[in-house]
Amino acid sequence: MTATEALLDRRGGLRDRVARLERMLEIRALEDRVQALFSEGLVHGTTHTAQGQEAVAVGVAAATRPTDVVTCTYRGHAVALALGLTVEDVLGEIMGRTIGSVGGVGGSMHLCEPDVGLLPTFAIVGAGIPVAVGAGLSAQLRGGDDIAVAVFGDGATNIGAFHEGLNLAAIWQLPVLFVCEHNVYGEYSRFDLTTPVADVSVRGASYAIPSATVDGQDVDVVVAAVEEAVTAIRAGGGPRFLEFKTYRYAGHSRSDTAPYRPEGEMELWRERDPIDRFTERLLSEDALDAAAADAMAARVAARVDEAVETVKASPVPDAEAMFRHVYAPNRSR
Amino acid sequence: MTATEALLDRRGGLRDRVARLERMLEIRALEDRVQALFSEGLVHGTTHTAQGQEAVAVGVAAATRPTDVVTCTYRGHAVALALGLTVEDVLGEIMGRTIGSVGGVGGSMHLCEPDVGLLPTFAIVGAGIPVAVGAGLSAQLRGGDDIAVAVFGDGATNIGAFHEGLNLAAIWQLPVLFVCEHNVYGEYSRFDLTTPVADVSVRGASYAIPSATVDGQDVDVVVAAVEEAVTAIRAGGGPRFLEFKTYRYAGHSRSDTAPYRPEGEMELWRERDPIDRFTERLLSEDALDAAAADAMAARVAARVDEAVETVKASPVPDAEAMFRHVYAPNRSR
Amino acid sequence: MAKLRMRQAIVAALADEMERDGSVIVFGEDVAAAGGPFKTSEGLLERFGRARVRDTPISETGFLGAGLGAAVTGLRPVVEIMFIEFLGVALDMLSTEAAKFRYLSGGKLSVPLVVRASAGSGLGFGAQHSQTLETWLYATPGLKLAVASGPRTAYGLLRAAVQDDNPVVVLEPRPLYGEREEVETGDAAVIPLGQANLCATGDDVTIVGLGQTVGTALRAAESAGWTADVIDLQTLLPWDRDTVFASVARTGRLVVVEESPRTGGWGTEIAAAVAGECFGDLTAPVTRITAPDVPVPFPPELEARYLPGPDYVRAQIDTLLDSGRLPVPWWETEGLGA
Amino acid sequence: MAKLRMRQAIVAALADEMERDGSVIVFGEDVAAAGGPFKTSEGLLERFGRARVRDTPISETGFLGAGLGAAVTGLRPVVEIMFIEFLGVALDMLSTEAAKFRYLSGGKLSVPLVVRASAGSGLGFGAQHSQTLETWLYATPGLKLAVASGPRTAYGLLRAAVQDDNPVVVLEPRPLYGEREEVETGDAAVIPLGQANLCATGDDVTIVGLGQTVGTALRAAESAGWTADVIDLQTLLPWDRDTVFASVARTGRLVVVEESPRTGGWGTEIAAAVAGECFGDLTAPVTRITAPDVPVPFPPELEARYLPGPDYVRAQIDTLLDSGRLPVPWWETEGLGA
Ligand SMILES: Cc1ncc(C[n+]2csc(CCOP(=O)(O)OP(=O)(O)O)c2C)c(N)n1
Ligand SMILES: Cc1ncc(C[n+]2csc(CCOP(=O)(O)OP(=O)(O)O)c2C)c(N)n1
Ligand SMILES: [Mg+2]
Ligand SMILES: [Mg+2]
Repeated sequence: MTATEALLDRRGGLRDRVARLERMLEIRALEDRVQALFSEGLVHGTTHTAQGQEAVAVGVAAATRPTDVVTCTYRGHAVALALGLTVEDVLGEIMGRTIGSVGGVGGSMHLCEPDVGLLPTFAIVGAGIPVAVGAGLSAQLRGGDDIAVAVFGDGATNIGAFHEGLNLAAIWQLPVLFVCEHNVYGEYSRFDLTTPVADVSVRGASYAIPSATVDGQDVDVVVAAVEEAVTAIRAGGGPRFLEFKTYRYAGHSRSDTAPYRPEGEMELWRERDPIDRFTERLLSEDALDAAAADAMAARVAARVDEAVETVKASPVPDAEAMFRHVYAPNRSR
Repeated sequence: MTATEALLDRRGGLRDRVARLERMLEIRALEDRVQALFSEGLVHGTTHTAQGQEAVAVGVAAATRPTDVVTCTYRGHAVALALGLTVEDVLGEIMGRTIGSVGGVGGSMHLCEPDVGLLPTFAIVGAGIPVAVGAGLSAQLRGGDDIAVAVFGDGATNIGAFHEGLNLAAIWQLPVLFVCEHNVYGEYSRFDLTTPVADVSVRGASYAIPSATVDGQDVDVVVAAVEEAVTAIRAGGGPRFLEFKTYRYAGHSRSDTAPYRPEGEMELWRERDPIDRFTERLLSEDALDAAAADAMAARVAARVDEAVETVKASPVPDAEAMFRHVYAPNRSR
Repeated sequence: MAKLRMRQAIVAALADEMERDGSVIVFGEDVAAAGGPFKTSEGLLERFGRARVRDTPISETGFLGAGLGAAVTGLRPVVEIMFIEFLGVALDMLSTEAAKFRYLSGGKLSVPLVVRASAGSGLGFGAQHSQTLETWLYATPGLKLAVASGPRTAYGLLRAAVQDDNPVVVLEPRPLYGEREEVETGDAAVIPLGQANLCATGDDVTIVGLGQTVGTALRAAESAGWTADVIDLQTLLPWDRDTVFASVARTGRLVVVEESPRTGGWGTEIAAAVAGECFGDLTAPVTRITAPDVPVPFPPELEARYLPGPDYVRAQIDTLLDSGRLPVPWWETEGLGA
Repeated sequence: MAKLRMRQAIVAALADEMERDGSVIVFGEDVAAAGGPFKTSEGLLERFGRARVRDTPISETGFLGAGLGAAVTGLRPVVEIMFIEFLGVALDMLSTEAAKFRYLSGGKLSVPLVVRASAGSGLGFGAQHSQTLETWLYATPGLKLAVASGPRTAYGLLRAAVQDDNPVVVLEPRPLYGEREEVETGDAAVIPLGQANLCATGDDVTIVGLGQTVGTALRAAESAGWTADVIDLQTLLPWDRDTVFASVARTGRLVVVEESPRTGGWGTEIAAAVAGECFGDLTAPVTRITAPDVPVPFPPELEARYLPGPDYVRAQIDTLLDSGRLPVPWWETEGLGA
């Protein structure tokens, strides 16, 4: 299997609901490990993890295909893994090693894998939104029924790029799905301190874009909502906007201990943990038994352990790496 | 009377409905004259006139006061005259003479008169919107019940600054009135080619800002709508958004002959001409008689003629003028 | 060969590239139905259709971002920013995203995005619509920047830009849109990015111009008591160090003629590099002839003084050559400015 | 005098100005309740209240524009742009509006607006959060630009900026927020804008630094076989030509140490001006020691090479003084780069 085939295989595997659970576990395990590696001084710089948001990432990936193009933010590890990137691709980048998805020069905020549709992730809030619109334009002109997906946070709905991107997609009736991961906070600010509406999906009306607010902690619900929207988009119905209510368990970034959370809020969300809920459902449906669940957990833990070792053994890029890929060589036409 | 007193007097005069008509006539006469002066080669550069939009400008000015701060666009002659600037202030700037409101260095797109609340007009679409929000912040911190007013076009509602400005005003509950002059076109594009909603006032819901769409061709209606909104704002009710449906008779700018207008559209709007309608109403109410109306028209024509001569006689700024006011001298505190 | 106005040369370049490559698309404010605010896309909608020639809302971040997204997914967009100042609401998409996207994709993506923008003073557009602003784009590894100096270079540089697999900004000096010149079209007329053009040769001084100032420099040299190498830089990022250095090695003197303000204008890069690399060759101080450090004034009389004209350039170079000393700009002579 | 970290010095400057003038207000993303992403406004909310210390939505155009609107209507806002790159979505408000507003009001308004932004590499923030970007702000008549080099200058420059009636950008090198130094506070510690600081004196060379590179230059000079005037420029717009020229007149050699990329970095202005104005004094080529023309790489090992360090600066100056020739940057020596 080539590297590309392996990625596509990981992506395609998400057709299976049990595999979705495993991917969610993998995301959780990697994110936890990233935080631990930070404490050990093995990870440098900053990082933004997405524990708690796994259902949105996996649901979006499961309901789209690798020829759909995705833009995503600096909080991108979960989406990247869901789309098919391997733990090594992601952790390699976080640790700045050549094995990372862009060869280690990007870092935690900059993942990319066009083979499964992931454009370079954006460290500038909102910037990925118009870029997805452009990918939707390509899809429209190419014909076929590929789409583009923009994944962004609740805080991003207050920046101009959101407004301009949605408007443009609506005017050109482009095949774009806008996905807001409404995780309650933009950095250290609760969304209601910066956003005067409770559901940002109401903003779709400004562009006549059909929009909905959806539970982001239930992967089945996420998949269903995305499938419905994507079907409409692929049929030429123009853009859609889905807001998923979710929650991040970790602080905004490495250094944030999240003292701003109201008491009890975390506990409420933990009760709706997307992994716990989905595990229970699969168990109750007999789609999974306890032994398989244990085996899955062990498999994921082993995979992450192994990836950590592989990445540690991967070289730091040499100085030449920083001069590579600044410019594309001129093509000969 | 000092120059400032004269300006305030012109502004205050708008309490009288007949004076509103005269101001509308003055605007129309000046704008027509500006276009003629262009053809004669006496005006340089570009200019954006507002024939047809007089009721919005005069209505907004009549229902606010000189301590309210106003931001406005490059299509600013009408608003400036309505707020109290003299024909010489405006034409002087358009012709680049020292008598102009900023000494001639600005040109048609850059008028300013803080004495009646007008900040430098903006040649960048949308830029005045957040700036008005900041003026609203000053008003809020100062106490009292002054407000800020942002005047912008329909096309400006597609730029990020619109979105960010309205959101910020809503979050901080600032005393700001957003006024959209919906004149059907943004440059050469009919609004429906760039804007997927018929009434941009629906966009207020994205920020929980009370909003309305209002007939902009009836100055009484404009005054009533602005008065209602302003009263609510002064009472601490936070921002409001009013969209006035209006029309520009001239092209976008000097060189535009507006070939893009659908047939018959201009005629429909001409039937609803704000000056004709208001003149008829005042006549039918006996607030004005035919002789007074004629005298008014003659007075306005004479005033504009005289202003043209005065401005022509005003010197071109010397080279030193371009070095003045680049930086403020440091204050001593 | 045909005599074309610069705006027509731009149309021709766009049409030739659109003809040659179906992935080239054009969008911006009023570029389609109206043929462009400066008529630089006239006829393209009729010829290439609504899918490939598009009007946009007033949303520079939105449509420049869309250009980037389209560029990395198979299209070759040419995006028009009507006045270079409007990049002020969208610079992020160019500098922070497009210019770094190939790097941040580990070389997996390339970004064949062209941004055309009109620039410069001389038409009475006032302080917010008359700048050149090259320095907003400087110090941006990953980006290329070319500036047209007339119909011929507008054609050749734009075609090269469209063919390039990197983000390229092409600035078009607004007062030159109506200028006419014999323009060869076709593949042979493509001007490779990164090459300067030696427009005139001489012995006493090397004059480097860009955009509008190339014509100024040529006119200044025409009736001067000295002879000059006049170099049209054509591309500012990357600029042609070899051509400039070789000329200075011969003449011993560098004069950069800029439309930008004195402080921090684009010529500082050229002057600094020459001062460093050609130190041994220099027989006179490197000289920048620039606009003053003021916003562009509106009145035609002042705007004409703002932009260095041929007579002023000639006189400044006279002073440099006669005295061997740095000429003093006119506003200092007149006791104006800070 | 007290030992303060740079972030504490910034808090102190803001607090002192807010105390002294009730019209000074502070806003930006997470500057109020959280005390600032870099803790540069810690305690201000508690001390000055919610009216004067405000958190904003993620809307740089919106709140920078609001800063301008507030500045021309009686307040003295200090606006935080968390990372200088975020100006890419809001540059219009600073360059095209704020910097020209006094001019376009015919002198009727002044714009006492301060924009603080963190800048620079060294902390592993990657290509979109590690630049200095001074050149976005260059060539902008009407604007002032200062750069802190440590706690003392952060305090003194920020206070001067708040007192200034013009729009002033103050850049704060992010890696220095934790640095400690004895800092005098109070009115006497205000550092006038436009004045450089001669931090060390010597005979062989004039080294000009800014922000992070001031410390680099001082460390380079410490154990060198030559002595140097080390100048902290402190303000880049307008920069202190007198101090630099006087030093070069004495030493005959200029070296500018920059964090910016080689092409078009801020040092081009200094190098070009010195090359022009001090031509007769120069005994060696003006030299810029810069980062390479690449996006800032993430891995600590590469980022450390990206930024010129003291040993490299010392070695480059050794070469300059020994050979009298322009030193070749490390990446050329190693055959890297274009
Ligand atoms: C234009 C811009 N402004 C500010 C920031 C700093 N910043 C990074 S993440 C963030 C919060 C974003 O919140 P949200 O969109 O809700 O996404 P989340 O982090 O919650 O996933 C901010 C303010 C930025 N990266 N870009
Ligand atoms: C950011 C920006 N983009 C584009 C322009 C060019 N432009 C000037 S006016 C205009 C149309 C604006 O339309 P609208 O907001 O409806 O105002 P109107 O001219 O109709 O009064 C455009 C596109 C500009 N000045 N600023
Ligand atoms: Mg969030
Ligand atoms: Mg309009």
